[in-house]
Amino acid sequence: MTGSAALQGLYQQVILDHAKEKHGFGLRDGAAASSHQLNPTCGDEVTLRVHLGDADTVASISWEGQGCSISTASASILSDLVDDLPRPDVRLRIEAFRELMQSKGTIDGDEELLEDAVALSGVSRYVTRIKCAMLPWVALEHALLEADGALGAEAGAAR
Amino acid sequence: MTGSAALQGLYQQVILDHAKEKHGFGLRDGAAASSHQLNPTCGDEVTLRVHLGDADTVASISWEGQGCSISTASASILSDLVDDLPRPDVRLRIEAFRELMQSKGTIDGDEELLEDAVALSGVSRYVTRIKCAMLPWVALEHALLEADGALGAEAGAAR
Amino acid sequence: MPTPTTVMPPVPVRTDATVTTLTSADVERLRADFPILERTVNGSPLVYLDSGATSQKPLAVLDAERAFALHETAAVHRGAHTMAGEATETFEAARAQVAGFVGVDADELVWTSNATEGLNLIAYGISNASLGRGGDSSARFRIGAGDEIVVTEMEHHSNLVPWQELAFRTGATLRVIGLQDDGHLKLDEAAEIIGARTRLIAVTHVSNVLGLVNPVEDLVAMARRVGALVVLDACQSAPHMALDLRALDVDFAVLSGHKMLGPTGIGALYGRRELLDALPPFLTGGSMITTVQLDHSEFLPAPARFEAGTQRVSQAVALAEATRYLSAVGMDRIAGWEFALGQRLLEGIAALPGIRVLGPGLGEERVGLASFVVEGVHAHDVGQFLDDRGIEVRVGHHCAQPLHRRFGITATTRASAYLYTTEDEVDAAIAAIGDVRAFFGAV
Amino acid sequence: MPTPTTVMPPVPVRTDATVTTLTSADVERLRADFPILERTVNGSPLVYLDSGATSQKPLAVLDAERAFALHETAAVHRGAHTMAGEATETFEAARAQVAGFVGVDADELVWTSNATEGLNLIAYGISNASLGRGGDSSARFRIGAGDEIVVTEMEHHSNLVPWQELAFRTGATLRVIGLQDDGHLKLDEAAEIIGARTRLIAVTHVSNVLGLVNPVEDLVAMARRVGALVVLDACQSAPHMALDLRALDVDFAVLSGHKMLGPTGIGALYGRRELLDALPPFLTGGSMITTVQLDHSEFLPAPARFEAGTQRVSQAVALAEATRYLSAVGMDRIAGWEFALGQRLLEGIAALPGIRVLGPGLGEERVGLASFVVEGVHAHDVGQFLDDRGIEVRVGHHCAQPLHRRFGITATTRASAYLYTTEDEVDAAIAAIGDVRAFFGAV
Ligand SMILES: Cc1ncc(COP(=O)(O)O)c(C=O)c1O
Ligand SMILES: Cc1ncc(COP(=O)(O)O)c(C=O)c1O
Ligand code: FES
Ligand code: FES
Repeated sequence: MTGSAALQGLYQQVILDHAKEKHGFGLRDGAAASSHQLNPTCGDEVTLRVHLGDADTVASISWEGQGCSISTASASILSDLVDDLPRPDVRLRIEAFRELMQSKGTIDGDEELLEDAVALSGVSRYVTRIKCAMLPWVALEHALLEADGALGAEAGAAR
Repeated sequence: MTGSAALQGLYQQVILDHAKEKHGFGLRDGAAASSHQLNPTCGDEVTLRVHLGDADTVASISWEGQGCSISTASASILSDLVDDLPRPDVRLRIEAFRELMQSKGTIDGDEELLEDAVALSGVSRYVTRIKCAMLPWVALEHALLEADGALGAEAGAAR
Repeated sequence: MPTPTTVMPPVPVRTDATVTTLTSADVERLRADFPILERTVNGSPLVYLDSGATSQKPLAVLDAERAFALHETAAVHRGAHTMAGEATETFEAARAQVAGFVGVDADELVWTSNATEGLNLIAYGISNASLGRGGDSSARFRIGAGDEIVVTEMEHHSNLVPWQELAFRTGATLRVIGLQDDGHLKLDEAAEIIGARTRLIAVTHVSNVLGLVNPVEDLVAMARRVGALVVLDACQSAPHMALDLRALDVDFAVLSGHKMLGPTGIGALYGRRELLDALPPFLTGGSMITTVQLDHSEFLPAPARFEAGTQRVSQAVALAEATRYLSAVGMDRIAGWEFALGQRLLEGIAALPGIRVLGPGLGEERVGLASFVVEGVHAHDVGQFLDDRGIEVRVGHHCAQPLHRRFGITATTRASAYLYTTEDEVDAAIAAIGDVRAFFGAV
Repeated sequence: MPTPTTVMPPVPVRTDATVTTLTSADVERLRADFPILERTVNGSPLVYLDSGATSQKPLAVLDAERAFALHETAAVHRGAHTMAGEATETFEAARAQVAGFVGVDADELVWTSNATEGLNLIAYGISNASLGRGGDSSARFRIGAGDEIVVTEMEHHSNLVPWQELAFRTGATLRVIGLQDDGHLKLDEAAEIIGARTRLIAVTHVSNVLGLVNPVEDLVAMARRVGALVVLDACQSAPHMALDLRALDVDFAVLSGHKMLGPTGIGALYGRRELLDALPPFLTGGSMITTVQLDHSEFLPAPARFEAGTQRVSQAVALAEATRYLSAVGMDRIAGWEFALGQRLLEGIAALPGIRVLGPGLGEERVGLASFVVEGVHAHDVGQFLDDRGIEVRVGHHCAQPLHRRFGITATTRASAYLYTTEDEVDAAIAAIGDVRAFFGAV
């Protein structure tokens, strides 16, 4: 054993696996909106596209970027999570995840809601890594806002 | 008695008298050169003119300015001292006075050479006041240099 | 308004919080936190009456600074390791504390070296905007020929020269609001000067020479009417009274740590959030960028955008502790005590023959300082005489030459008090000042 | 060359001065001066390998700073009373000490907040000269379209972004000297770039990522041929080797106190006397003026001209003590020790599979640091893994994004040593780095 229990808690196997498998990796065409986010602490970036089913459902996300295993795993996990999910549910999950990250290890996360993302709960004890885990989630949040803006503008134009 | 022995040593009666009497005060015409010096610590200034007998003798100085009792007395004392003095002797006295001021109270000053100016020896213990005492002497030094420059330039023009 | 009764250690003052002034007993107790006050000067017990220049520092502040250095030294905002994370948290908590102390949010507070640097930051930010830096979002700061910057005749050089230089750099014009004989701003003149051309008004909250408090609300109202920015020099108010910059509604404000129980080497700039975010960078380099290409760079949002290079971390921690100390004692009670001391000083000195005190008279709003002229005796000689008795006062122009010129003088003697100043000290100063003219034969 | 044997208290190292390196025993002894080294991180003893970011501070430095605050706090260069005089003398003695430490005169040394501010001071001084400030005597600094500023691809952002901004403000062009694969400057490219249009060359003495020492003499020679100024970033050399700026013959140089056992909040700028005297002011305000009129001001000569507002006095005193400590230990012996540590680190890491170290190889001139890439593992994950064992290293771009881009990467892990670093610590780091890839399943 080469890492402490705390370190194993941070880098759970499911995280290391997601960091390798990178679900959703590779930008795909036909996105409703996209967002590019940068982590100023490290200079890492993620570009995330949101693909809508109808206006009220996220069909999927596609993403690219370079980052640490935490941010990569987080993007991969997010990709699994928002597969064909009504947008209010997406928003709920983003909020729940943010709360988990800010909890400083005081909560475990709702596995029903967050699925594999609860494996990232250990990150909340590492103040310098929270931004890593949040990066793709913030990107999704922004992309959704942009999608709303675009829809709003279209709607306006159609009127 | 309202001041300590040290204070009385700084403000000897002869200094307080000179500060009132201000020998040489009032700028006179016909000067060979003049210098304006500012004490940046307090903003006080002195303008000093040097009147030459022949090229090798300082006939007198005249000065104006506002400053503390130390700088005022110092100018007044200097005025008495350089009355009709050969320039090398003036230079000697400036040097001797500078040495006295930088002595931190370790020397008393040569009364033969510096006359009333030895009364300023107490100033050398007060690092913040040395500039006060030096101000007119530095002005005289500069005025003499300027006089040389002017003479040099004239001499050059005459050649 | 009394401050809350929650008093944090190691502050020793725990008297009735409904009293809006410290008592002599309070002051005696808190003096124990300032061991330097026990020293002697020229054989006499120190009477430190130069807090307007720089304040003494309580042990709690020195301890906080040392503890940080001893246990937490690490690079902030640059490292990912545990110690860097801890140091960063401590540093940002310090920002939140100091911001809260002056009534603003943490992300509106930029660390500087001192108030002077804060004022230069604004002035250079405006120059840079005027050169087109910051693009459209900084356009609101652009100034040039025809625009006017307004200051007052009582400003400290640090709130005057940077604006002169900004005027030189941009072609804008500097306008100056004059003073009444009692030192107050000529508000009618202000109303004339502040007009459509005015882009910025820079004014001190409390004069470091006159001790008076400027009518910030009036000036802000005039500025708002014409869409000008207001920069407040809070150097002499932040240490001495409860300050709510948001309530004052100014756009920018600066303060210096060393005048408010903190260490040297640290100050702060407050900027209204949307302004700070729009101002182009001033100092550039590490830690204020997002992306650096060889030919150009992108910058972080405020406050990081204005904090280039390694920051004054242990000083920020110490300043935060200083504000905690001040709050625990209670800013209103400090202000009350200092007002009383100021009045006592004013009354005592004014009663002496041949002494002229600058600024408003007895009973008017003043902080605990008095600047005065002794007829027939130069200020430096006055200071020397007092120093001989261990009484440390400031002499000279106090970095306010135009103010002195306005009153036809080049120098004054200034006695300035703080929370640790006693009535006995003020009385000792008055007595000594009373002896000055006789010593110098000026009577 | 061995350093003098005069060792001042409280420095504990008194070994044979003819040996140009510290010994393990010396280092063990001097570690007692750094109590923080006894702390634990995540349950393991601290292994501090981030001195390149900021150094730890010995007790002597903390004591000097505290002693000044406790006994001598007073305004410097502004007061005439005894305490002000004492504080001013102490402050100026600190300047002379630090100036002497880098081989220059006291009046050529300006205090700054950090190295970054020093570089900005030069850049803004040049902008101001280019706008006509400083008149004829500053004309030599004027630059504009057609003029070129030269930097290198390895510069810290603090020695790059200020020059980018200067170029934007003045219309001058920024040129960049590229790097060889081993990290060294392409000197042939330098010779091509540095030409008649070159006005200024800004280069780091030691790279904070590559650990190499740049050939300052060659660059100075090229600069002299075309009449360009040389600005040296001595941030990473001043702490680690004997430095004689006069002998190096550069025009300006900057350093940061916090990297050389001093506190945060202080740095220094050296400027060749005639240049410093000719450069127009940067920050303006109190204490840097002679006369202030309402419409314009006159300025003091250097260094005071560049020190606006209340200075970082206690920090200067502490930095002076830090340089005294370093001199007493002996800069050559420190350099010798760190070279050996650097080689040990390099050798150990390079022997591990899947690790690439940036910069020159074994046996070449290097300081005691190594930046490396672990194949298949992101630098932040490497850092996290080491941190778990109490090993504090820096991860990321180290404020040198262009350098990282040059080598096709975005981040490295950097271990950097100082005089208090032991061989055991280096070995612990090497062992831990050896375990990284297995933990992350990258083998
Ligand atoms: C080479 C180099 N230059 C400049 C700097 C900037 O120093 P500071 O952040 O103290 O201003 C650093 C350190 O961060 C450095 O390593
Ligand atoms: C009113 C006022 N403004 C500005 C300053 C400048 O402060 P600092 O020297 O700390 O930058 C001072 C103090 O000297 C002051 O009293
Ligand atoms: S370290 Fe860059 S995203 Fe985690
Ligand atoms: S105080 Fe100004 S010259 Fe003495």
